[in-house]
Amino acid sequence: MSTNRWLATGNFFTSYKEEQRIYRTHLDRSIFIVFLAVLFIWPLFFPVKNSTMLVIDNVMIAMIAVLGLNIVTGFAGLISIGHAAFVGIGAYAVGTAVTLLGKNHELIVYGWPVMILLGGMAGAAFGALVGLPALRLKHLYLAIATLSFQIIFEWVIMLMSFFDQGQTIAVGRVYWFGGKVLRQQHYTFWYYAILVFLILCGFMVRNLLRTRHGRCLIAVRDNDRAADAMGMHPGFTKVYAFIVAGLLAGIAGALKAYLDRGVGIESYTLHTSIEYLAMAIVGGLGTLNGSLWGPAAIQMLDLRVEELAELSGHYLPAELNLATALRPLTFGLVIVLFLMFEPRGIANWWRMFRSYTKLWPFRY
Amino acid sequence: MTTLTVSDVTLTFGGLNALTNVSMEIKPGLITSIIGPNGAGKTSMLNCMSGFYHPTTGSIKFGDQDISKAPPHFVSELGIARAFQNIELFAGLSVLDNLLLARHRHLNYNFFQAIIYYGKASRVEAENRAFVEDIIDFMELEAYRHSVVGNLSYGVQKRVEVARALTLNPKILLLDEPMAGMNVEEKEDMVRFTSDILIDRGTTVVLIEHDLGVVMDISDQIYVLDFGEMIGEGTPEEVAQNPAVIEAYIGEE
Amino acid sequence: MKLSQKLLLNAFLVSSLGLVTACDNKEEAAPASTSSSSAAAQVYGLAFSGAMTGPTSDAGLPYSRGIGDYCSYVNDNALLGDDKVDCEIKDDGYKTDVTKRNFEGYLEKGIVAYFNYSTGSTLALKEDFEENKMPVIPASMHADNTKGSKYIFLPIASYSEQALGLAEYVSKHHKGGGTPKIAMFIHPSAFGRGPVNDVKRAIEKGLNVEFIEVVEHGKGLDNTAMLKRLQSKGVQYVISQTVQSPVASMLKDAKRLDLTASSFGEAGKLTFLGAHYTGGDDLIALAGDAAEKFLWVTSFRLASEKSEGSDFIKSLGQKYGRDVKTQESHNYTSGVLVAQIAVEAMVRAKAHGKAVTSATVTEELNGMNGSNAYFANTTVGPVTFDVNDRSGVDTLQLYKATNGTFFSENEPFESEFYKQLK
Amino acid sequence: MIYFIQLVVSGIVVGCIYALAALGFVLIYKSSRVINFAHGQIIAAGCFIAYALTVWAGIPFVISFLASMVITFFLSMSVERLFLRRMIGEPIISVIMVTIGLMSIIDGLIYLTPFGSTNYSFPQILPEQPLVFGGISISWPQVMGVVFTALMFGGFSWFFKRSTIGVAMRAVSDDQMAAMSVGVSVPKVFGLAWAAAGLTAAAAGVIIGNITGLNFDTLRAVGITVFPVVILGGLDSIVGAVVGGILIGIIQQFASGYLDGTYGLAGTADVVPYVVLIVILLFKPHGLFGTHEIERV
Repeated sequence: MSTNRWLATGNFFTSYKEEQRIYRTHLDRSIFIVFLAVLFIWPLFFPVKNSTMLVIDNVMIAMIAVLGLNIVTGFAGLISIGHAAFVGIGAYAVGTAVTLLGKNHELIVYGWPVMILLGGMAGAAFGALVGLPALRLKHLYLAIATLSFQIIFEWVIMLMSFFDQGQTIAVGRVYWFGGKVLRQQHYTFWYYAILVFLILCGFMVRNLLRTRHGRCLIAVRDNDRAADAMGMHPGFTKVYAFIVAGLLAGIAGALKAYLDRGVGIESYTLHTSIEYLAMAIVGGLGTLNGSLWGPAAIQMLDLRVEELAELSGHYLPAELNLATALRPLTFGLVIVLFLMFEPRGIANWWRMFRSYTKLWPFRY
Repeated sequence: MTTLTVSDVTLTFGGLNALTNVSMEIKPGLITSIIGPNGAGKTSMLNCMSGFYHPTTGSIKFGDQDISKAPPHFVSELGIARAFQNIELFAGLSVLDNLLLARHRHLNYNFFQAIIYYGKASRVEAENRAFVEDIIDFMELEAYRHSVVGNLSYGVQKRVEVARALTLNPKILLLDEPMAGMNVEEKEDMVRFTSDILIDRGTTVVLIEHDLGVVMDISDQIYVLDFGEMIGEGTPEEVAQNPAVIEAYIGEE
Repeated sequence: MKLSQKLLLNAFLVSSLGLVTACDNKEEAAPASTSSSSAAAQVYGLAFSGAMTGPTSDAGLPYSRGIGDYCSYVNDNALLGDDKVDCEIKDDGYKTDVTKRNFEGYLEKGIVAYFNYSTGSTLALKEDFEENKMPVIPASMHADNTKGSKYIFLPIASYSEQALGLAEYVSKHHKGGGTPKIAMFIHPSAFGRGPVNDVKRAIEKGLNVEFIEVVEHGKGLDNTAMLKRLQSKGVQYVISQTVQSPVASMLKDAKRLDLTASSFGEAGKLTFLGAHYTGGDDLIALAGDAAEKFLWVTSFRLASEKSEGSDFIKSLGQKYGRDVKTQESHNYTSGVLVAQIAVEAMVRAKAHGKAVTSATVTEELNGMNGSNAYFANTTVGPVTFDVNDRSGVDTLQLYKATNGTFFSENEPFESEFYKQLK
Repeated sequence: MIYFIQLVVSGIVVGCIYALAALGFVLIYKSSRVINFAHGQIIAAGCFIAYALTVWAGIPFVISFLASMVITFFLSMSVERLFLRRMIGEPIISVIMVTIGLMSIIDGLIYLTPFGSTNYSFPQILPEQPLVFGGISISWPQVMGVVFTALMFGGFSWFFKRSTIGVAMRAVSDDQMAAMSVGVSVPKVFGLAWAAAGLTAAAAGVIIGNITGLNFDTLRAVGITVFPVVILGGLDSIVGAVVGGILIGIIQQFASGYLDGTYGLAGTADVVPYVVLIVILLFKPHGLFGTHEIERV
């Protein structure tokens, strides 16, 4: 068969397996592989400042967390206002290990990949707990239940001296094959670590979505009665959505604990939950690539606004609080404008871009 | 082959009886129709059979299994599938995905196999895809395979609705007014599908339908409901002769 | 595509492009400041990151203004000779993540000293401060900040020291028989809980007060239950360690329930005292009349009493266009003080003929004791640091709210038990 | 015993203020099925407007109180017109997220004013001496809270039962499509619901401002505190808001009165309502008075 595997035109499938592929053409797949390679090698060619790398690292952690949020809110349609608590559980799993074993225990500094997975497990377990009310609750009541879990989580951490009452629990510097990861390499090292986890999580979600485990989420979101008739237990599917979301959030949280080299409650508050929601929306709810666009866009906005505020501080009278007001103002406006004019988020721009280039050079 | 037995079912909503002491027997290998005027309790009966409502008193048995309190996903697993009166499709998904969703129970790979995908999950998906394609051929939906369901015409959506129920590979298929709102050609198609479902696929069919012509043509057994009570049963000929039924339909002068 | 979508897309693209160019600018800016080091006049970086929005912005905003204005003052009056300070102030909205980002950015700019804000972020970044050997003066006077750290300098006495000072004051001035019974009203976080154990330890060492209860306040609108309980347990003194708003609510409720003592230590009633962040103009602004007779301890001189320091603060505020409320806020003074301390260390480093770096600033800060103590006119006592004690002004001044203004009560004093506990 | 009674009375009184704050929330949910996250910000705004009118413009307190309610009425209405009108027919999650965005926008706007970072308190206008009955005392702002809750509760109950617009609002809450088909203007009803919510929010704001002083953080936090109240009562029930408010008020008082200081617990008043909320949701998913919808297939 002389099928063309490089362009979308003239690309025929001869088995169902072929049609199930993520990348329909060799061109798509090659572009993606090159893109991944670039992600891995660019820090070698450009001297990256720590502050820049820190921002990138945090964005990627947020991407993992938002992937989780997208599972529960985007795909399964359950509003979660407690996502930062899930991330916090992952971080505090590391915090617990540190408190029990000491911050430079072998498990922590050598076995960090294990710790990160453990963080994910802890997040998943917490997800199961939070998801339980979902067995009975419908949409908005459930949203508020997640909010309560967020508040209870914060309160418990702040109360327990085991967790140092929410103050930062320091985590030691990790070791890698090259020895101890020192300050100069810290952010770049974690860039790679987070990148690997992000890619793994991304593929995990991508694969999930083309199997029954992903489709059932969308089924429950779109029509839970019909889903019930198709043999899915809507309640358990919701709990399961929370578990997957908790898993991803837990991984993000553990990574964050290592990146920050400390676990403190202030990174996992209600405000952070709302930020995650904003990221998911700006990126595009219910899309995989939206989970990646969102955090990047919100972080970019934050940095730009900071500069703008600084600039306005130089030219405007001292008493005008414009500089301080700009950040919340723009943050809110971006959410609202996106919801009003582009509810499908940046992912939709990406989709339009893709469909434009897909059949290139033909327009249709 | 299993029989669905409804005995003495009463369904009450806040003091109002939607169904009163209704008994019926859905015999395998037949097309059984439930007819009656609007508000007679036909859909309530179907809801009880498919687990969406639970009878206040009385019992529903599938073979020896009591399903009066079973939730819908359990009933569907036993082999009773339904198509909804008001289209209840997953509007944001393609026809293919809608049908694949109905294969949920048959996709027997676990979560970890799913996230790895290559290997078992991929193989099972392909096998089930083949099954789904079969149904697509049967219901003549080839042209719409990749279309998003929400964008399709009403008649086609109805067909997808039936196809999705069929994809569950049920023993009994409950069809709730599959021909409502269709034009003559679509109706003819749907009648053909309904009899083919029984003949080609050996699936017992329970049909709710307003078009008495269709019902009389294709049914083997008919139950007539009015105000939640059973007023007649039998073959089309018997029902057509039943004075209570005639009265309910034509009304007292 | 709709027009609105097009607009959004464009706006986004422009902003993302702008980010790229802005990053470029930064890279150019960084070497520019170091290249000028070869010239005669140098620019030294100071930096602040704190909550100008979000929680506690009522304190953070005037605080940041204080730092900024004093830095401008240093440049305008050539306190460093030809050299200038470049003081960068950024809002972190009380989010540790942003603080960390800001700090990393400051490090790359090559600052010589850093001003931090909250207790949470100070503890979170402690290791970063250590590794970079960066002298840090936080707005948080949490005693644990300095634990295990060589580079965190508290501008004034720690919260523990303040709470102990208040407890000692109670023990000394308590009238009537028996041991005075105290309760602590604290913020539900390490910031509030910090001093509790120190007070308890001091009692073990012989401080003559009885510790009845720790109350961690919430966001509730009513403190009736709590106040009634304290009264029933015979508590006479309530020492607060939190922010103004909950204290104001409590004072209002106490007044309503007629539980507020009309004179110090009145039997059967409650006398309210509080540490640095519980008092000041903000408390009176919030509590109004209910704040009367509230005893507040801090190390700063207030605008309500004429002194060299308060005149200086007023003129500073006027010069840089601050409103009266800001000029009179002790948070503004507090911001000025941290800048004063850092600049003083820089001046001394220069005077000793050393290059001004974070290392020399640390060195000079550690040497600020004995005859070298720094007498900042804005505080009631000298700023003293040494290698073992990095809390600055140990002298405390008690202020009492009278007719809507805080006036000093008794002479400045120091906590005695605090030294014993060390 | 008197301790117990004082706790109950304080609980009821504070609960009434919660109820007042929750009332607006319920009004919005009842007509448009939207959970309004920006309610705390509207409460704060109402309070600040009243302060600005009283102190800066020197208008007598009573007039400026009423004026602030009127201003917030229109502000809230324009918020609906500007931001939520376009969202009619969008998925509910989008609409809720708009209110989260609004929360941030109003934050920003308030930071532009001195109120964002400065504390104020209302001048002493209400009598300073509390009301005392047999050892139990209630302050005047609290009395005001009870009176206003009673007024608003009575007013809105009457409004929904009797007036044409009220009936229209009920119709919209039952079925938007059906209401539209009989000529009810759904957007107008939504606007009105928001406006009414603004009205009650301002009342709540001024009363809370009188109790706590004008601190932006404290005031906007009320918006979150209201959640347990509305869930307990049922999201769409006006009676529920009042009962829920009072219950939560009493629960909080009992928590801080009996739980705090035992078993090493502290600050329980903040968290117990949320624990109660989750327990309630597990057993009564629609709260005490919320409507339980029968699903039709």
